[in-house]
Amino acid sequence: MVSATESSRDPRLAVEVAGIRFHNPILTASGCCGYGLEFEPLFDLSRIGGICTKGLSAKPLQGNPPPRIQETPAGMLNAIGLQNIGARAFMEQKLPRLRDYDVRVLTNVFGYTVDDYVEAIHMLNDGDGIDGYELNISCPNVKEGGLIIGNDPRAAAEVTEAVKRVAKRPVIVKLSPNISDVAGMARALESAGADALSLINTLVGVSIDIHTRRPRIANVTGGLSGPAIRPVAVRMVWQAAGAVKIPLVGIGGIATAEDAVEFLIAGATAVQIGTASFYDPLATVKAVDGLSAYLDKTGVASVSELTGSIDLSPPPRGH
Amino acid sequence: MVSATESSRDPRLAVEVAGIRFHNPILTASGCCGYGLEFEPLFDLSRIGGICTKGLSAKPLQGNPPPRIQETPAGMLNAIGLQNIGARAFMEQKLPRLRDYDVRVLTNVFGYTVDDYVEAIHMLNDGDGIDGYELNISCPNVKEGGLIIGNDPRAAAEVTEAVKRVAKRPVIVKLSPNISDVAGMARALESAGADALSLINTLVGVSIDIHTRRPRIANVTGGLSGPAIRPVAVRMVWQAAGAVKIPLVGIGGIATAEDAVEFLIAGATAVQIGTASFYDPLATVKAVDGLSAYLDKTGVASVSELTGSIDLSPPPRGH
Amino acid sequence: MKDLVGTVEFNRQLAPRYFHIRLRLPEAVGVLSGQFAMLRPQGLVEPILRRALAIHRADADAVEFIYLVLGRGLEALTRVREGENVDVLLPLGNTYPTDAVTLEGRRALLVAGGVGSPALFMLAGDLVAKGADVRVYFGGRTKFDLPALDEFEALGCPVTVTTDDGSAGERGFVTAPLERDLVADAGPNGSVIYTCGPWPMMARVGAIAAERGARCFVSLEASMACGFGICVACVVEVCEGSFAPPFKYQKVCTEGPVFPAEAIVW
Amino acid sequence: MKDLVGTVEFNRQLAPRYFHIRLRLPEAVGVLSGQFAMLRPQGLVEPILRRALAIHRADADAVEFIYLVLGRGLEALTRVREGENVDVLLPLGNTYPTDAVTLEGRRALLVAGGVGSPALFMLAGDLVAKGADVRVYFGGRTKFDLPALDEFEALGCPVTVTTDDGSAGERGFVTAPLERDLVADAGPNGSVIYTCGPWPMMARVGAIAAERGARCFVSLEASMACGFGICVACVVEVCEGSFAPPFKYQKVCTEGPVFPAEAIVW
Ligand SMILES: Cc1cc2nc3c(=O)[nH]c(=O)nc-3n(C[C@H](O)[C@H](O)[C@H](O)COP(=O)(O)OP(=O)(O)OC[C@H]3O[C@@H](n4cnc5c(N)ncnc54)[C@H](O)[C@@H]3O)c2cc1C
Ligand SMILES: Cc1cc2nc3c(=O)[nH]c(=O)nc-3n(C[C@H](O)[C@H](O)[C@H](O)COP(=O)(O)OP(=O)(O)OC[C@H]3O[C@@H](n4cnc5c(N)ncnc54)[C@H](O)[C@@H]3O)c2cc1C
Ligand SMILES: Cc1cc2nc3c(=O)[nH]c(=O)nc-3n(C[C@H](O)[C@H](O)[C@H](O)COP(=O)(O)O)c2cc1C
Ligand SMILES: Cc1cc2nc3c(=O)[nH]c(=O)nc-3n(C[C@H](O)[C@H](O)[C@H](O)COP(=O)(O)O)c2cc1C
Ligand code: FES
Ligand code: FES
Repeated sequence: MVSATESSRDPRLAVEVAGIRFHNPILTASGCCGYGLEFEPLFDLSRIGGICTKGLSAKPLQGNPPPRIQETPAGMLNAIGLQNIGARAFMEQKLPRLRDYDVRVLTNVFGYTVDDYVEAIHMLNDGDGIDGYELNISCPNVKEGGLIIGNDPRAAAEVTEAVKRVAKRPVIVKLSPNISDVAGMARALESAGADALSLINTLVGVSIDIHTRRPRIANVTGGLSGPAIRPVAVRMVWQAAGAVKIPLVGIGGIATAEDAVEFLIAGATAVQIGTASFYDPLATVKAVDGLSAYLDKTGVASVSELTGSIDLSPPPRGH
Repeated sequence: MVSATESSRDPRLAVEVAGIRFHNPILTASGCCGYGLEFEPLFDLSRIGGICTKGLSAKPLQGNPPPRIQETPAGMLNAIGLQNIGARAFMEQKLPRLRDYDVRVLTNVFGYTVDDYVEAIHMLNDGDGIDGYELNISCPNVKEGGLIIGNDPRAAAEVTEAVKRVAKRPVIVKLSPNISDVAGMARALESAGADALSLINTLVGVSIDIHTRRPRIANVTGGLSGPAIRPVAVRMVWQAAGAVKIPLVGIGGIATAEDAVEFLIAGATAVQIGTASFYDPLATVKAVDGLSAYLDKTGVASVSELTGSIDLSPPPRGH
Repeated sequence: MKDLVGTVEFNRQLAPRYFHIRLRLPEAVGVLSGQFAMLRPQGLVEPILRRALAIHRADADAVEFIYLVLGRGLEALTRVREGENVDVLLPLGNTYPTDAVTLEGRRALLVAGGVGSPALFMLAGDLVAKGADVRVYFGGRTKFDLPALDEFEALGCPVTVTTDDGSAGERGFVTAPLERDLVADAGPNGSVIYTCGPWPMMARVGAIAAERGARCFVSLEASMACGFGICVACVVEVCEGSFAPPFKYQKVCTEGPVFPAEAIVW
Repeated sequence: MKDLVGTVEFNRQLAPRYFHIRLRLPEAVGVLSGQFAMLRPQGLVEPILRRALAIHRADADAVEFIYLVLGRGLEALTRVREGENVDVLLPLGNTYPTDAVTLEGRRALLVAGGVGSPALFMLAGDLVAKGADVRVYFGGRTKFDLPALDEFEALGCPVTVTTDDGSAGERGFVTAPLERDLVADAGPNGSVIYTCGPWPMMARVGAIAAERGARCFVSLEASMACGFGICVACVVEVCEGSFAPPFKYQKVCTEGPVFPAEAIVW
């Protein structure tokens, strides 16, 4: 497939996050694009800003038993259990083919202990064609007896500092939404050295089949994603934007260019599209084109002008 | 209007929460039924288990400027700002008419300081026809500089203890979902003397108009409710059920008897229907009838057998 | 107020984005001019909320609405076909005070802006039927924004049309002929103005009425979740003293949608 | 794999809850027997996810599906009318291995349970066209659960029908005549069994095949969010050694939906 050339790109869409230059602010979200290559038959990967891989661990993982998903109103629950081929296999089998495209590659990384993260980052440091790391800190902390690392600012900062010490590439830390104080968490991660923050991961949810009385997800709890959670995600981006100076990547229920613009206005510099790619596999490329159309229509010079441009003056009457 | 008589009631639906006997487990949620009387033209209030009033404060409140609501995918945001006529006016103007019905009345109460709560409860203690109190602790704590009382177990326990000292009626404390540790919060409130817990209140969200770049809610943030949040609510009920012995009232996205059953199975003894009454004003009475139909179909003897009956054994294969 | 299942008799397009729907009701419902309904195609899952529409016409067992599609709620309504069902809560809200016209013999000036017109159509019909002196001022952005203009014209009262782009009637705002006629008409009995349309238009009409000392009633819109007073979403800020304490915010769905213009903080 | 907009040519009811839809595609798509598609009425907001349906028939520029409505996704599909659009991602998944039939001359036994039959219909047609010895065993709960039975019968190969309630064909499970015939047939070349239907039925068919030493391929269903490998939701547990390491869970949408029966942990 012939890749999108510089000339076919809309320069108004270029953004920089954590020192990484993206052609446009539309990325795939982790766990919602496989390793990126699954989209090859559908569109030229060079057309989107970036790919954020399925969460990678130092060793391959089997994941959870099925059923792993359940549809919910305007959303879905998932408990995939981070099934992945492992960092090593990713670098050997997937990364070389991703290098055929002019698209930024973020590897999403997770672990149950600080050492898990460090080990995976050590491996990935050798990967040619990786542009940055995204840390998924929404995993149960096995050391602390299953408390979620991402719900505890101290634990999250500890992971971030440890990773920053070894990482040869920029580190984006991905926030859990299951917390009461987003601003405090964002500040803790900024102080710990995070180059950028991405948010939000999924909200924890449960769905029960009233006929069998069994949870509809084998793991009992699952992560809620999709349009249903968009208002929560916009709120958290807005709160984080008010708390830190490092750039933000907005995630949560984004399906269209209009949704992406909402996150940019709230304070994000780039966005990731997750669940929408399941039901609209071309959602990312459509959003890229839609952003250009939005700029045309509104006369805004570039997407970066949108970032944080929320207008908090009182609304006119009669609304 | 002639009230539902004992004989027209399904005895299998009766439940007890915090020492209060409800004819059935279907209540209206606070802020989604006015003061109950608004439903008079539509159905006989004695047909439902209970009414939980709009949040009452010691003094009347003006509420927020409009716009106060915005529809979102499978849900809505609201920031009414707790506009209410005040505890005194409620007792004088509304309560006497509610006494015409054989329906349990919970008054939802809120404040910005411990004293606010105590003052309102003192007033309501004189109200003839009130069966219990529900404490809304999702308000910003003005003393602590705007931190939400309901997000902090210590502050929430303090309010609960103070209210329990003066309350002449059972106290149900309503949990905020914007917290990371539901179980811990539930335990703190149980220890503080709460007679029951109700959950969940709304998730904090933001929606931005991408054309004006203004928040779609004048208050900027609003509370997300409706079917979109149901999986989060079921999860929290399930987690709270595992943490405490006091009964739970499930709330969040419930629109039908089937939804109510899901919350009972997760661990609730009763439920409240909120947002659904806006788009289906008969949702509560339909749910009461639907519960009887569910018992008929499944042969379950009473709704109280459903409470906490979730089956966590591994699912059969092939799903 | 009843929550009924209406069956579509017709649901036809009038102009780009404007539709006219007629629902047969399972029982008779008494409707007053200015009242509205909350509608949703039966079984619709998304969007969840019903939409508020003024009752354009009411027969013994049927109601009609004229609607402008702005988003996906009314878009979904356009897809409902003859024989299919719509959940409809009605009648809702208050009505227009008309004693000054029917008893005191004042002239009624009805000022409609675009899709504000359905909220005034029953009023126009009622007043004409009672032999009142009714004049209609109907403004729209273009000739396509004058929904059911023909129905107003068929009532037999004078109808003055304006469009912002001059594609029908006078070019300009509907407040221009209103002001002209109010000056020309200023007689002992005066006029009563009834208006429904975009907020800035109603604000201007209210101001004109205040300047001329004419009474003025406005029919407001607001974001509504329930339409019958349980959500407290649909508020409008009112002037001190215009309503009994304690609230400066009044609910459009139950205290309105019709308010005296001077009660509103424009 | 392409994401196309199909236009409904027909969408008709076959039996209570069973429908048959035909979509004209804007371009030709090569489809192999056993492949499937992910569908959603265009513009549908709720439910969000597409639904997986086996491709029942494929022409140069059209595809057909037969579906059983279980919930609100396929319910929404029933409301799409002639001329309206459906988003359709196809073709997805692998195909049935048929060399043992077409090259080695073994007999093909196709065992369909209810709405599992569409996943076998193209296979039946292909094998019959190649002159293979094909026998179809079609079981349903009642005579209403034998969708497109007439289309199988029109292929000209023998079709044995069973229903749980005896309302059509033999009373009982479809595995009864299968077992009978397998015993009767036990010849040097043996048979290859292809099956699609409820999990317990396929498990039993797999066990029968294993006992008799017949090869058996099953076409599985699983909860799918995407249908093309990006969500990792649709997994099935496979036996050690049946697939290359490291996974004991294989994706039904990309590694399947067709698996050798012996690879599955039933
Ligand atoms: C008492 C009352 C009577 C009404 N009578 C009529 C009538 O007879 N005919 C008619 O066409 N409409 C009438 N309306 C307005 C109508 O309710 C809204 O236009 C409708 O809810 C929009 O629904 P939607 O699904 O098309 O758009 P939505 O998806 O709800 O909204 C789409 C866009 O339009 C904006 N919007 C929504 N509601 C309004 C509004 N009220 N005013 C301005 N912008 C809005 C939203 O912010 C959004 O940007 C009335 C409203 C009220 C309160
Ligand atoms: C590869 C593949 C091919 C398929 N081919 C066909 C086909 O040709 N014709 C056909 O009718 N169906 C087929 N299915 C099954 C079909 O995808 C589901 O039945 C459909 O998604 C249900 O959608 P719904 O909106 O009707 O129900 P939903 O709202 O999705 O579900 C309603 C209820 O059914 C249950 N349910 C959902 N999916 C399944 C399932 N797969 N099996 C059992 N219970 C389920 C849910 O848990 C829920 O309780 C196929 C599935 C796969 C994976
Ligand atoms: C099936 C699925 C798998 C996911 N896997 C991961 C993962 O491996 N790592 C991670 O950080 N987030 C993962 N996520 C979370 C998404 O990246 C994203 O943060 C979340 O789904 C919200 O965005 P959305 O609403 O656009 O899907 C996953 C989400 C889904 C739905
Ligand atoms: C418009 C509106 C007003 C509300 N007002 C209150 C309130 O005054 N006190 C309170 O405790 N909860 C209030 N709530 C929260 C509801 O009682 C309920 O907890 C929440 O909406 C979730 O339930 P639902 O999804 O069924 O609406 C309000 C909710 C809405 C939508
Ligand atoms: S619309 Fe709910 S109170 Fe007016
Ligand atoms: S359905 Fe998404 S990976 Fe198979």
